[in-house]
Amino acid sequence: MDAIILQILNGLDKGSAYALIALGLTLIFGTLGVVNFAHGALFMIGAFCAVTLNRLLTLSHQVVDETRTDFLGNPLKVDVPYMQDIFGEATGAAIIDWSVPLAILFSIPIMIGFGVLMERGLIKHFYKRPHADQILVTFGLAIVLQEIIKQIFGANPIPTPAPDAFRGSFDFGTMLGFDPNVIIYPYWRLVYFGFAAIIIGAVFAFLQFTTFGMVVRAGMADRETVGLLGINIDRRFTIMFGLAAAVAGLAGVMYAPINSPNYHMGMDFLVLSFVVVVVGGMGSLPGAVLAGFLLGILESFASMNEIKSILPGIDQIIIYLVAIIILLTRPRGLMGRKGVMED
Amino acid sequence: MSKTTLTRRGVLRTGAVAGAGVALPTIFTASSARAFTNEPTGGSVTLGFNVPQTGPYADEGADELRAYELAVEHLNGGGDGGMMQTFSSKSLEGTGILGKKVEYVTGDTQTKSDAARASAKSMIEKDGAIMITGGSSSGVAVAVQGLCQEAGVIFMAGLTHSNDTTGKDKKANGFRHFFNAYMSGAALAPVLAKAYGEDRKAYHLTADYTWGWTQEESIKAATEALGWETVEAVKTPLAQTDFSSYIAPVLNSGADVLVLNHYGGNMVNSLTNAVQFGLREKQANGKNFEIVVPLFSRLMARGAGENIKGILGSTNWHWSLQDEGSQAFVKSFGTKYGFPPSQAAHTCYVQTLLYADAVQRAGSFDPCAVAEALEGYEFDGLGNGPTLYRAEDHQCFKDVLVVRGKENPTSEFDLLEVVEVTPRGQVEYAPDHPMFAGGALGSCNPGA
Amino acid sequence: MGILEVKDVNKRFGGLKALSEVNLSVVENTVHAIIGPNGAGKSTLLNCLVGKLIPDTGSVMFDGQSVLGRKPYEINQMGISRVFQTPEIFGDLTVMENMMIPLFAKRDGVFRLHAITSVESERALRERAEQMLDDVNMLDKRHMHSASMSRGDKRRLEMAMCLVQEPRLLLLDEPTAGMARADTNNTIDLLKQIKASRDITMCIIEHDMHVVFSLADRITVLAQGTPLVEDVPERIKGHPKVQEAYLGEHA
Amino acid sequence: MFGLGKRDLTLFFIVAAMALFAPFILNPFPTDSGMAQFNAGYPDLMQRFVIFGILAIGFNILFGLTGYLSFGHAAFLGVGSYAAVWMFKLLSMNVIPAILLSMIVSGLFAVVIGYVSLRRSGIYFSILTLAFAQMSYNLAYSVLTPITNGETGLQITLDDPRILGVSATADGGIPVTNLFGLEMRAYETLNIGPWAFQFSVGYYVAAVIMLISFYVAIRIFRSPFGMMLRAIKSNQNRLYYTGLNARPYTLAAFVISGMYAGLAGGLLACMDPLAGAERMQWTASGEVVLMTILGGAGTLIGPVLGAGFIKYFENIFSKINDQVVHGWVSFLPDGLEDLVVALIHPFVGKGWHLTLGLMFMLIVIFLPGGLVEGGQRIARRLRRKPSPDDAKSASTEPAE
Repeated sequence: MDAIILQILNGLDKGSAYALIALGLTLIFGTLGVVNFAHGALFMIGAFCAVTLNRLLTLSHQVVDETRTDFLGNPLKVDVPYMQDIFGEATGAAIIDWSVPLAILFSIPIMIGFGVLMERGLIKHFYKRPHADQILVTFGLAIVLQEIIKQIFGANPIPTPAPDAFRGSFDFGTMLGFDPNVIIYPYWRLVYFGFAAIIIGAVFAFLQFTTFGMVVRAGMADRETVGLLGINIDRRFTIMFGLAAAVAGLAGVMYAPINSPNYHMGMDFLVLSFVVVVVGGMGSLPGAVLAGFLLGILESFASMNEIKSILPGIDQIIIYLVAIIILLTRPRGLMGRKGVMED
Repeated sequence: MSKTTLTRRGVLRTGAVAGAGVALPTIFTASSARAFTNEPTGGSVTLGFNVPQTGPYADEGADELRAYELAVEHLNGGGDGGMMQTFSSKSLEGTGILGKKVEYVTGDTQTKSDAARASAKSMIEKDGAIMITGGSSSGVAVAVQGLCQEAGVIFMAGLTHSNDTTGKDKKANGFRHFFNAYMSGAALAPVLAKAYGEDRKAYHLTADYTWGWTQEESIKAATEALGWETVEAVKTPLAQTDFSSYIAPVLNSGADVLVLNHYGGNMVNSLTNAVQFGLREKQANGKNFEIVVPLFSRLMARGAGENIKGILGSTNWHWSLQDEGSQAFVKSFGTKYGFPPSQAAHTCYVQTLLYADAVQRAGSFDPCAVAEALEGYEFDGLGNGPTLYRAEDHQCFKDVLVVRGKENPTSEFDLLEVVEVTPRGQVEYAPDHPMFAGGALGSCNPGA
Repeated sequence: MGILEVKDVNKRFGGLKALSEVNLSVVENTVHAIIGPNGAGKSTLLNCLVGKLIPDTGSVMFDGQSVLGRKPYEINQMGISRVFQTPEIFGDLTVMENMMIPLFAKRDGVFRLHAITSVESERALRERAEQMLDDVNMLDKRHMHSASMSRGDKRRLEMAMCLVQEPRLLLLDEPTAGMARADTNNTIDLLKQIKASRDITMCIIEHDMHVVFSLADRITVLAQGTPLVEDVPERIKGHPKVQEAYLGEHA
Repeated sequence: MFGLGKRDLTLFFIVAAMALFAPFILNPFPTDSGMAQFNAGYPDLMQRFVIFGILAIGFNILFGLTGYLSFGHAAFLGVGSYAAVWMFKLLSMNVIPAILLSMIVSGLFAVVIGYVSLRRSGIYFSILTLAFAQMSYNLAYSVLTPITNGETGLQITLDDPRILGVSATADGGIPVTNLFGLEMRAYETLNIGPWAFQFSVGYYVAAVIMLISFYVAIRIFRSPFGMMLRAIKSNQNRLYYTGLNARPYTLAAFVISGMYAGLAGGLLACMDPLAGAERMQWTASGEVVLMTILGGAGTLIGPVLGAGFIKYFENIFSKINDQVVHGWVSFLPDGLEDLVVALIHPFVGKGWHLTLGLMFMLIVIFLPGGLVEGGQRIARRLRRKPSPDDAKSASTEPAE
């Protein structure tokens, strides 16, 4: 029982990450009809926004410490961040400690700007081109982006810790009457889950309750008609692209403490996020969220020893197996519309 | 560079030529007196450095490449000579190898056995490389070793830790300086028993591929011999990035030690996740819960940041070693590049010197002569103390380092501290040890 | 006994009764038109004939065999061809290739792995295709990329593709929908010419009375999923029920 | 001749001549010159050109004709390789049974995957094929290690049975893949002045098989079957109402395409008897897609060009290091030399991915029809009659 509760918890947490990435992807597909293979790269750039802010905050000058030596036997140069000079040692350290949450603010304008730039500079020329061309050009862009990041930050993962306040884990078990340490879950992952829920809710609210959102939804359903009504749907779609980029970026920022960002983390998530979107149904926002949670939970269950001992290697293939079963029983995914991406 | 290569087994027969439908011009070179693959004829000799330049191990590959460039510089008489000063063999004079200037070509393994073999083949076929070296994973090492055996060139393995490289997949043309999973277990187990007690229950998370399995097997055997109990050993997919679902059940399993048989990105993520779950602050079975990472790489450990503090593991070499050879290497590497070398860089540098020295001593580039010179060779002064290249399996036997993540690092490179230098005698094993059984060196292949 | 016999066909979509107790008999070698106001169930009925929809109850017999439960391609192989409301052609192919495909279908059945011979080498079929194109005055366009043609030409190509299979029954779904008057007249002439030149049964669903009365031998009027009346054109014109249900709203 | 039209025959002879003289064409630079780095005429890479050419030709039969975008084609490549290596391990080192088995096994694999995946179309089909391929890859890397030898890849060893051959050669080595005694790895070098040209048995065997595959592909393109496949891409609805069932046609195309991939995989194993699991990874499947689109999907020669383009980058650009670049620009003054090297540095060696990514983008943006369109544009410019007529005929000719 405890193991099942634990894996459900874990699945929800994983699922929230999947849902968040897939949400942006399906938003772009639904509004613009573009298959964006660079979406994983946007997620990766978001994570590197957190890394960059951390680097900026820890910009340092060096002070020579004569009492210690470096690896060549020379006097050791100790880095002292400017933040500590400006705000004093304690406050400076605290600001650096909170660099990931601060990066949320830092990344939003960057990601929106990047998304708008990408849409205006590249994507808009591909609306009328076949999906295969869109895949190729965005895949090329994804490679270019990740190689640029690699040239700047190297290939190794870069630790980007969460604030100290979120270290350790919360003991759910004691709340539910289990022994201590039976059901524990890290604070930061709980924060991530909450954050994802807020973002997903905000996107839905935005589309549901604002005029802008209504126009966009109408445009998703029938672009031409909305265009005929004299509404400049293109500009709204550009903004939507920026928003989708921001959603992907925020997912990346908050993910940075969970797994240290590296330049290929976007590619690692790319296939998975496409599977999530397709299982949910291309262009369906609730579908993407539902599929994200579903796959997250199933993946967590598949990694349980009890299940692996019956079906060895099931955790290696569960995502794909579920995708196949769902697509065979529900031709357009969980909540897909007819006629989307079938030709 | 003009060359006439004709493999002995591969002489084109006239009938075959007609069969292939190729009209060959008459100026065709006749079977020449080439004794072995890519025999250097001019004033230079070409070595092939085959390292991961793209993919997750690209930084490790870059460090290996730096070490190779340094080695070539030293062999050609440049720089301060590095470990050539401290090497017990004095046959290298800084005039290249056998008087021929050392040149090199580089390639990208992409950490895929396929791509690595393609890259190695191009070095052999196109660039005339006489020796291939490098790599940052065991799959690649075994695959390229097999290729070099078939092509008739020497392979000096880079970073490869699986028992199989000099176990069931050993080859007569392949040599490994790096230590292996068995040695990690043998060196680490006593230190673990001393630090954490002999009554421990271990939970293994193991990367689900050959290297992970051999490491799990080795560590299990070594720790169980000292009284530990293995509660569970769980395989994790290689492509896994988030290990939370594997780590979540650990604390409730009755285990009080978590062993992470992961390397590279897997290790960084699983360790980060384990620390996130607060495992290290917990108590289990009335003891402090501990995490062990049997194979540490300082370069990759940086990605785990603070999380490695206090965690025990083993490593082939570390720049803080105080012996003469290590000091000399760190000095010349650090002076040239501004930071200390990694264990991957060390093993690659040493392998290059060892190859050059063997050629020099053998007086020939013939792979069989070189292999003979390396087999059973005892040397010192290249870090790790007195070392033996065992003839039976082409594995180096030397001291192994047990290290711990440093609590107060002075710089981004100063992440590990050496806890113990396990003497060579303690990590030795018989060539027919069951963990290494099943393969055969075969006979040396000079190609031609 | 007609070549096509529809008996007691019912079809519901959820709560909506699209067809109820439809009976229809199409006599061989006649042109039978089905008319009715929007939502009368004309298209639903047509889709039941070609296998796209399966009626809830009732039977559809073609030449003594039931078509129910058969796939569209099987029904085509029985001898029923269909012209769509908007021309459905192979836009990426040339006109000639568009013509060859129905010929292969007629000769080789639903599937044949014909990967060794070339299309060029099929002399006999090519001649038939060219003959047919000549019949519809499109021979000069045979090398054209079919997507780049006018809508009228596409319609004619589609009809040629259907006719070249020599179907026993040709179903036409509003063949003049959206056409200008001149094009409509051309289409009427073409259909008249087809009817005159061969033995063929046609079943036309049409909105345009001009077309219906120019071509049809018999007319069925459908309203709210039920046939109101079936008769020859002359009598349909003055029929009070029809006036009320259909012509009334147009007049 | 050969049942081909005049234009197809010309194209076939051009390809045949290029394949025959590839050792010369691909080695334009003297071996001792700085540009020798760009020579691609060594056996391994030439073999890869033609083998991946076969793979792309086969992929194009499915994608170029029917429009079904398979994102799991690498699975067939991998399965073909495993089948071939097992043949070497169990039967003999002759390549013929290995190639035959690799085609049969991958064909059967394609029947199963195709039967299931073709129940859906569009991106749903792509994801189904992707899912099957990823499952194959993940399992081959882990649970199926007894069959696939996992991480390392399946290799031949000294203790394989090889019932029709020998386990080990007289001098204790592993026997070599051969065609009735003609060893795949044998090659001859021809020295003409400063040039060196290598003629490899393996390459010519692969090239002959590639030409046969290419010929069969042309025949398929021009056959009624090929026309049906294009009709499926164009309008499936019309096809159904014309009395044709699209499913067996697409399945046949899928299986043929899978067998081409299996053939390519088997040949890879013949040239170098190792089958690595990463051959089945999604990136490998993506690579085939890129080759085909880059070269020009739906054209006959495009996929082969695309395959050559990508393999050239992978094998040549990745080997250019700073030392080589310094060699090229050593004539410049020191400061300028360092600057130029610094400018080139991000794009070569470990930066070859960056160059490849940029090339993808440039080609897709400016040449929507791929390299073939680029070639057509150049040809048109050379003919100096850029009339609108011309542009139209180029776009209506589906296959060049």
